[in-house]
Amino acid sequence: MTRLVPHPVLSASLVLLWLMLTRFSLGYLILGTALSLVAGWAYSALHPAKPRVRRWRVIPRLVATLLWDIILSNINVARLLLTEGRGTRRSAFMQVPLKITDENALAVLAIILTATPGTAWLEYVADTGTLVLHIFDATQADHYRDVIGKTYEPMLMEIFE
Amino acid sequence: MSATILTIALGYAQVALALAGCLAGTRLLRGPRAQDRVLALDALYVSIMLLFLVTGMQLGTAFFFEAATVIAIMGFVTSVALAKFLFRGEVIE
Amino acid sequence: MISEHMIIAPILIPFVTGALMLLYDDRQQREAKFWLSIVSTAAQLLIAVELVVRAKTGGDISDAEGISFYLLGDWAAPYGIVLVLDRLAAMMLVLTALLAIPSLVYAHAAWDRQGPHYYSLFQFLLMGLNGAFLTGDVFNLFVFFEILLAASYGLLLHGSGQLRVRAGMHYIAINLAASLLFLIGVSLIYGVTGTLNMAHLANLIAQVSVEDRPLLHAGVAILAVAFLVKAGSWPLSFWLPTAYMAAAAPVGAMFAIMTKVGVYAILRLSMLLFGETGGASTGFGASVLIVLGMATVLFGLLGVLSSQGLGRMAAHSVLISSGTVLGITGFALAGGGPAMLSGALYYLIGSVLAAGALFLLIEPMNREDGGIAAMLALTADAYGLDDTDLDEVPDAGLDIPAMTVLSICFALCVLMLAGLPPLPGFIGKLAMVQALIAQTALPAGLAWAFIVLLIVSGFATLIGMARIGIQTFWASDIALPRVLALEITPVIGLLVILALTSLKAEAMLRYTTGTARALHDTEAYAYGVFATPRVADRSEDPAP
Amino acid sequence: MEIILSAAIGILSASGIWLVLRPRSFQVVIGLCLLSYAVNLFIFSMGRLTPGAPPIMPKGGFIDPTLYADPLPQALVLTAIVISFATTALFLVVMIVSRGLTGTDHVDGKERSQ
Amino acid sequence: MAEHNLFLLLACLPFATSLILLTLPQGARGASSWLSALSMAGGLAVLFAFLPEIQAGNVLRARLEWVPSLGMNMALRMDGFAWLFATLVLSIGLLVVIYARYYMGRNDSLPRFYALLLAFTGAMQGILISGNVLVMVVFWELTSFMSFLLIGFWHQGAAARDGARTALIITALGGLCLLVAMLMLGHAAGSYDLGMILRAGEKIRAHSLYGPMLALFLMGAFTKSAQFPFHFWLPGAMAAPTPVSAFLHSATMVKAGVFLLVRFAPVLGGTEAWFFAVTGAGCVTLVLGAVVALYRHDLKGLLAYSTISHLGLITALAGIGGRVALLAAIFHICNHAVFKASLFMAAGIIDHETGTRDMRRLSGLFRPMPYTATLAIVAAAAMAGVPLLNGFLSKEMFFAEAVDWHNGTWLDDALPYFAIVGSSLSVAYSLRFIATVFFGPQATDLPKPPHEPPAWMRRPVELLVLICLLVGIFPALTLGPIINTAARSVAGADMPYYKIAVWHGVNAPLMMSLAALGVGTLIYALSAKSISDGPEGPFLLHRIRGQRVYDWLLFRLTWRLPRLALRWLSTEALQPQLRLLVLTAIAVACGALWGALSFASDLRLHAPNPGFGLLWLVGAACAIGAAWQAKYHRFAALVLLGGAGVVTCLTFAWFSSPDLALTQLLVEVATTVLLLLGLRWLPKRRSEIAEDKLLPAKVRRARDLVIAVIGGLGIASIAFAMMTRPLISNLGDWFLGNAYYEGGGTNVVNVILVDFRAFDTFGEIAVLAIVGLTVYALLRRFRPAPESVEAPDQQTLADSPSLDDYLYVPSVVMVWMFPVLIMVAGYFFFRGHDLPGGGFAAGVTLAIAFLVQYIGTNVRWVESRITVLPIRWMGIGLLVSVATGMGAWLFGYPFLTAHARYVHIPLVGEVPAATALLFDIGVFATVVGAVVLMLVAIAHQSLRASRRREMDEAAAARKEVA
Amino acid sequence: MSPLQAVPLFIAIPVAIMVVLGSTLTLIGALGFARLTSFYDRLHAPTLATSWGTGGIIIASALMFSVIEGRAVIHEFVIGLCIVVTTPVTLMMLARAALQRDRAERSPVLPEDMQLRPQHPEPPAQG
Repeated sequence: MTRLVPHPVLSASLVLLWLMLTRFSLGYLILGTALSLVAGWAYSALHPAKPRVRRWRVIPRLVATLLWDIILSNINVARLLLTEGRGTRRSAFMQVPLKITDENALAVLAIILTATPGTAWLEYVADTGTLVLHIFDATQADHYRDVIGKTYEPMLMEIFE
Repeated sequence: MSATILTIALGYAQVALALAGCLAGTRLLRGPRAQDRVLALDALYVSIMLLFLVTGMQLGTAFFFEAATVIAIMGFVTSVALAKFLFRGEVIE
Repeated sequence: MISEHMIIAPILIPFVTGALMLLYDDRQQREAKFWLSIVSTAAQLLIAVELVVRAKTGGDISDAEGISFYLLGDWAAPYGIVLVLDRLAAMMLVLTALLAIPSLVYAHAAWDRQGPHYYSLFQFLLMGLNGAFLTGDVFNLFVFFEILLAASYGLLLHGSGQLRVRAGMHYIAINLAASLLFLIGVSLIYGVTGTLNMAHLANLIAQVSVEDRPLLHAGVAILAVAFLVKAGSWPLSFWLPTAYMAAAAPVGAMFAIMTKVGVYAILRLSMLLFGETGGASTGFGASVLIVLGMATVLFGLLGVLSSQGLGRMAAHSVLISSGTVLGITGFALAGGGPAMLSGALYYLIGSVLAAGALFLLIEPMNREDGGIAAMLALTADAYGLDDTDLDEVPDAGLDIPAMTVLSICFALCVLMLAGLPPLPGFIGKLAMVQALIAQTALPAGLAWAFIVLLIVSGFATLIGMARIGIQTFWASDIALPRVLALEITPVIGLLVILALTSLKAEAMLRYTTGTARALHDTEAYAYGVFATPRVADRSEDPAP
Repeated sequence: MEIILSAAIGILSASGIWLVLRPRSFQVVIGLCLLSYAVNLFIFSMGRLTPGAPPIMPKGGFIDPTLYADPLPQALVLTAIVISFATTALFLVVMIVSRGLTGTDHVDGKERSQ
Repeated sequence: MAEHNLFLLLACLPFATSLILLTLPQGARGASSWLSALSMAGGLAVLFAFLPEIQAGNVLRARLEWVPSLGMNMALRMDGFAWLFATLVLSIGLLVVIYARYYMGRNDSLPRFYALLLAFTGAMQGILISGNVLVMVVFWELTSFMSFLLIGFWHQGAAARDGARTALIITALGGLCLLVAMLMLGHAAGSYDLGMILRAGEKIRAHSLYGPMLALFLMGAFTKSAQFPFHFWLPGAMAAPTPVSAFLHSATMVKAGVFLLVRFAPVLGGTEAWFFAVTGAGCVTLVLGAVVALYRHDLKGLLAYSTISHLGLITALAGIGGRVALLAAIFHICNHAVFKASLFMAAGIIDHETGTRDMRRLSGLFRPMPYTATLAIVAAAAMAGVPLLNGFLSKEMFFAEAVDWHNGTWLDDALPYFAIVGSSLSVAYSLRFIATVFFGPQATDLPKPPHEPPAWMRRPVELLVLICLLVGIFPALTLGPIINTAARSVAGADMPYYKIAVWHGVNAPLMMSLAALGVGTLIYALSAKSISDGPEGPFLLHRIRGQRVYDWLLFRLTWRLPRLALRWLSTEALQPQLRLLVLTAIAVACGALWGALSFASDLRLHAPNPGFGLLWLVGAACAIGAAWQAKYHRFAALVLLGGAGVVTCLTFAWFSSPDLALTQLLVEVATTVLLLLGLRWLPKRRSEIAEDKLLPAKVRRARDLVIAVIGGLGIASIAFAMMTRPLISNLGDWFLGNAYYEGGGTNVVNVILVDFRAFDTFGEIAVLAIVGLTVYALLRRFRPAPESVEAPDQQTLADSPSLDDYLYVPSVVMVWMFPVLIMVAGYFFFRGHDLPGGGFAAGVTLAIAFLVQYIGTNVRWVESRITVLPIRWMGIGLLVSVATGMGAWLFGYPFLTAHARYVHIPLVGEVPAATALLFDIGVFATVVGAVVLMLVAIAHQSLRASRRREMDEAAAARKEVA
Repeated sequence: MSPLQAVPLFIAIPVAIMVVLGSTLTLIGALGFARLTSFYDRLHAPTLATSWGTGGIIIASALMFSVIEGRAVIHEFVIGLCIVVTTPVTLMMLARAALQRDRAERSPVLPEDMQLRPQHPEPPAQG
């Protein structure tokens, strides 16, 4: 089974992706399954670090938090952009030490941070586990540090490690 | 009624997105640094992708979807390659 | 059933061979690849000969006076792509195959080791050439042009090296630009007439409206520029001598026919579109073609005179021959009648073969120090960490007096290209001049100027070649090293063919006269293609 | 729309032509790319412009061809795109190889001598 | 019939022998000479078999068809004139063969020599007996070519090479002129048959092209027979071995010219133009040749110029053209051949035995070689025109013609004087030859001690001298009848018999002969001393030598001028060529459209859309920006190009072409990456090039800008004109109407690509594969420029982070994208036939999927995990597509006929199954292979460069240790 | 315009709102992108477009086509997914490249503690 479907989760989501792209019908399901198997083999050929998802339950919570955050920061940034003329806004660099080291978790964190307007991932130094961010609004530095350190990081650690 | 609303909304969206593309275009031309241009190209890609979607809605066809998908999936390849070139001086090593 | 599909065989055979050889290991199975290529090319030759016979006697599926059509994908013309086999196409196919076999054999002496996938590229080149000769669709012509150009890029660059790459860059840049013009031309034609099929075009052209006609003319003119680049017409041919000279010898030999593809396209399209059935467009561009042809001959003549090396000279002589045919095309378009076209076609055969032989001679003649290995070491840029590609060179030298054989071969080439008797160059020129003298419909001044140019160009070739020949064979006291049998046999083979061409001149001229007549008679072509039934309509059961 | 498109074709080709006439091989590559855009658009425009009616048929049913965009130029452009991609790649490689062999990126393989 | 075959045998014999000789080994001296002699003798035998027929005044004919449609047949025709001439050629040829056997040295390859000689003989004979003027030209050119090889036989010496080349060029030029002349003649006469032409004199002389015809004809004849001003090749040809000279300059080569003149005198002659041109040239040559001959120190040089002079005499006679004149010409042709051949052979003997030909060194040879000397003296006397020798007779006939014949022109009046001057000089140089070489004190400083030659080397000379005497004494008994036959065959059968006699009584010609003898002796006596001390040529004249003029002209015309012209007319640089290409395209388009381009009366316009317009503002700006930046900011230009590309792609989508938009985007991505990959190997250009600021550069740019703007305007207006035209019915309509029913797909574009016009796609994938192979092959031998071998600056900075660090997070996502992209590729693939997508789009997508992996990590990482064999992919792809196409054959359909049908699968339902899908698989595989091959081949260069760096460093380290 | 007429009003209104929202956000982002002065600031602007800008339009499109075609059309979400996953890669790499270039030039844009890599040990020797 593991030889045939090396990444069941991945393959399943690929089938889902396929069905989203096409249509829900038996024919497409078969075709999609076949393709996803091929894709799964190809993926496993690359020997990626295999993510081990421990707690599925946390994922919906993460998504919800994220969506909410995105909306908030969208409004925030849009407001800042439109009112920039007043010139009070300052941006800043900030460094955040990270505890998570799992590649996949880091990637998800990167996605989260980028998807949230206002924060930009600059660099992550693997030796020290430090993340360098650029934030649009310097006044929110503490907020972001909180959000990363107290919300997302624990959730990700819960999921992946 | 719904047609009117949608026509107006979509027409507006079209112009807004084109304008957004235009603004990205100015950045693309002005630079000043290479990274600005790459970022601008990325932004232009996104605007045009959204424009595809909106146009598709306007015409009621789903035929633009593929092009939009390609931008969504592949657009990043260009930008990534450009960025890597900036960073390393070569794309593949 | 097999004979039905034989028309497409000249395209498919090299394609399959080329593709098949991609699956072979390049180094270990070179011998196998060589034999495969030879078999493939020989098959092409056989089929081409068979097709000539068919074109002469009329096909068995659908013959409009010897013209056979092949509906690709079983789509009726003008919707699908049509292959058209007429006398001209069949003749060019034979010529291609005749040139290809010696070139292949020659390449096996050393050149095929100079880079990977030589044989595949070679087969693809043949595919492009054959396709360009066979197709009856303007855009498909573009595709085949691209195939043969792409393959020629590859072959030209085969072996790499500074000279070759530099020449290749010019060659590619100019041909890319020309391809773009090709596209513009084709699309304009489509825009005006709504068709891409040559026969359909020929039918439609008389009915094009007055406002649309200039646009159509512009399209065709732009298209013609693209062809002229390939045909090496002045002033679009300055890249050509360098490129041809830089190419490896067997490739140079194949290049001898590359210019003729451009000439062929011009001939075919101009006769079809602007021949007698062209309505208000009849004779369009004739004077331009004449003038350009003359300018090309003049340019080639000057080049032949001022060349120091044999390679450059051979390239310029190629220009002369293509200029000659171009000019005659112009005359034929202007109402010169089939006789001169017949001579020009005959001349074309001879000059292509002779130029091919000359290109093959260049290397053995110039190989002053050391054998093939030394030469290869010079040309190959033996850089690279994994390139230990130069395996041992066969040393099966020939103990015949290399000098004598080489000089006789060279002399025959010179006779041919200079248009001296008794080789086909003479007969071809004779036929053209006779027809030009006899022709009264043409402006006398132009015709005489052309005759003078023909004679003078032959004379200039003689002077230039004699100079080179004397330098090589008489003035240098360095004993030429041994010549490989693989190198000299192809040359001799080509010369034998030339001699046969001369001996059988009457039969060949009869063929070319028929060809020229068919070219003038556009109706058979233009309407024949529509009369060709689809298989689906012929058989009882409907198309699935 | 026609004016915009023809102006676009004109500008693309003018830039392309200008670049193609430049001495540096990279300029020529970019020029050829721009020219091929222009030519693709040109071919495309030969089918006349038809906004909003892709040549994709409903299954079955008779259709009126004049309502749809002309598919043939599109097919031609597709072929042209592929071929020009291939040839651009080739030219690019020749360019870098030439640069490696001659040491210059001038199209003639040597700097213009004054 | 037997005669017919004999005739053919005669024509072929020399060539056949020549071929046999070529195969003989180098050392076969005896065999080769026997063979050659037999061949010549055989020819003679055949000729003698014909004698009765000829004597009867019949014309022999034989005919082989060669190219009848051009009027060119191997027609052979022999009348008295030809017979006489052919006999002359073969007999002298036979003697030359014998002579050469002893003359040629040990190192010379006799078989080769004889082969050339026989081939030449055959060609010469061909001229004489061909019954078709075109075939005559064929042989004419052949003699030029063979003589070239003969003259250059000793090609080790520069003189021989130059002489041979000059001879070839001059005579071949003449031959080409002659060809045109013959073509005109044939055109005027309505046939190329010699007999027909000879009968059509009236028609030809009245033809409008008579002038050019005559000029070209004479060009041919004069060059061959070395008439002024084309005489100079002949002395140069003296570098040939003496047997060759003896043959070429007595009986053959040069005589071909006069043969032609005599032959065609009745056709073309009789007009004033003919007379002036031919006799004029003959007279000038006669005198000039004689004058120069007198001053030559080289024995063969003297003979060469004397030949020129005598040819002038014959030419002058031909110019007169009367019956007697022609007879005299024919007679002199024979006589000259006999004595000149013997003289050349004698000169050869002298050269052979003494080692020199310089008359200033030769002296008193009578004593060591009395026999040879006697022979030479007799022959020289014949040349001088001493009575009782053959030369005297024909010369006297010339005098008689000069005096008797009149047409009232000044040249006619001057003719006797020319004759006397020429003869006197001929006496003088003959005398000089005899006196200096054989008499006087015996020379002591000769390279070899002189003695008599081997007997068989002398035999030919003896025979010839004997003939001189016999003909001189008994003309009527020996040559008389046959000369008359020959003359009759030329001038007409009604010509009365002309009796050649030694004694005509004391008349003007005799007086002239005597005067010439006297004056000649006097001239020699007076100038003997000054000549031998002086330069090689008469006063002042030696400075203007034809050869030098020729050399100068040749050099200018065939080397300097063309080179100069080419430098002006052509260019090696790319830019001007591209400029020309663009300009030509603009020019032809303008030529076709000028004043005729009209826009449709009711423009078919769509309302402009602001969004579209706005985006094209960006697109246009990007294009211009790319053009602007491409030199110094390549990266920026590349990004801007991307901008222009994406707007182009939008345009496709906007105007209902989703497929195009899709493909354009995919290709765009691949192109950008390719260009980026290439960018790494280009030189850095940070500072501006100073030159670019100078005026010439600015002018260049301005000019190109103008061209670009014109080009852009042109194409824009054409596009506008086309777009606004009313719709026409075109192929597209049919495709739209039939794609579904006939092609089985709803996406018409895709149906066109894989079905209606699948053949285009078939070709297109071939292009891709070819380019992939080329790229791969080229990069196998890639050598980066020295400064590019180094890692880019970004990687060598002091604190530059490592790649792994940089890509730590991104690479994770990029690896995730791999399966996603594979799915997307599959998606595009399966949608193709009905909706936008298709094999190509899928292929590029998959290739990009691989590419992303390469970018996201590095080459080694990827390649240690997945092995893509792109060439394999391509090969299989191509084969799949072609196999699909050929599959149709099995059902009796043409190549690439698609079969589409719906297959019912339980539970799933109707599933479309089209062969087009299979074809698309081929496309897909090829595209994947080609694109991956290209990208990876370029990408590998970095790897190679870095590996090379490592190796260098390792080597350096090792060196340090050592 | 027939496809648009087929959309019932209660769908049309949310669709319109979403479209307007998405495009407006995109426009604002672009506006900021054009106006902001520093590269790092500009880095934030396009995220508006890639988050809710895209989101809004995708939702609208999915909604509309689902109604028109009478089935759940959700392939638009693939686009959203892709955008969400791929944008970070671009931005990260670009930002990192910019950072490096600025460092190499000792650009004043960067604060002092950013000039060198934080707590960087000895730079690993480059090959």
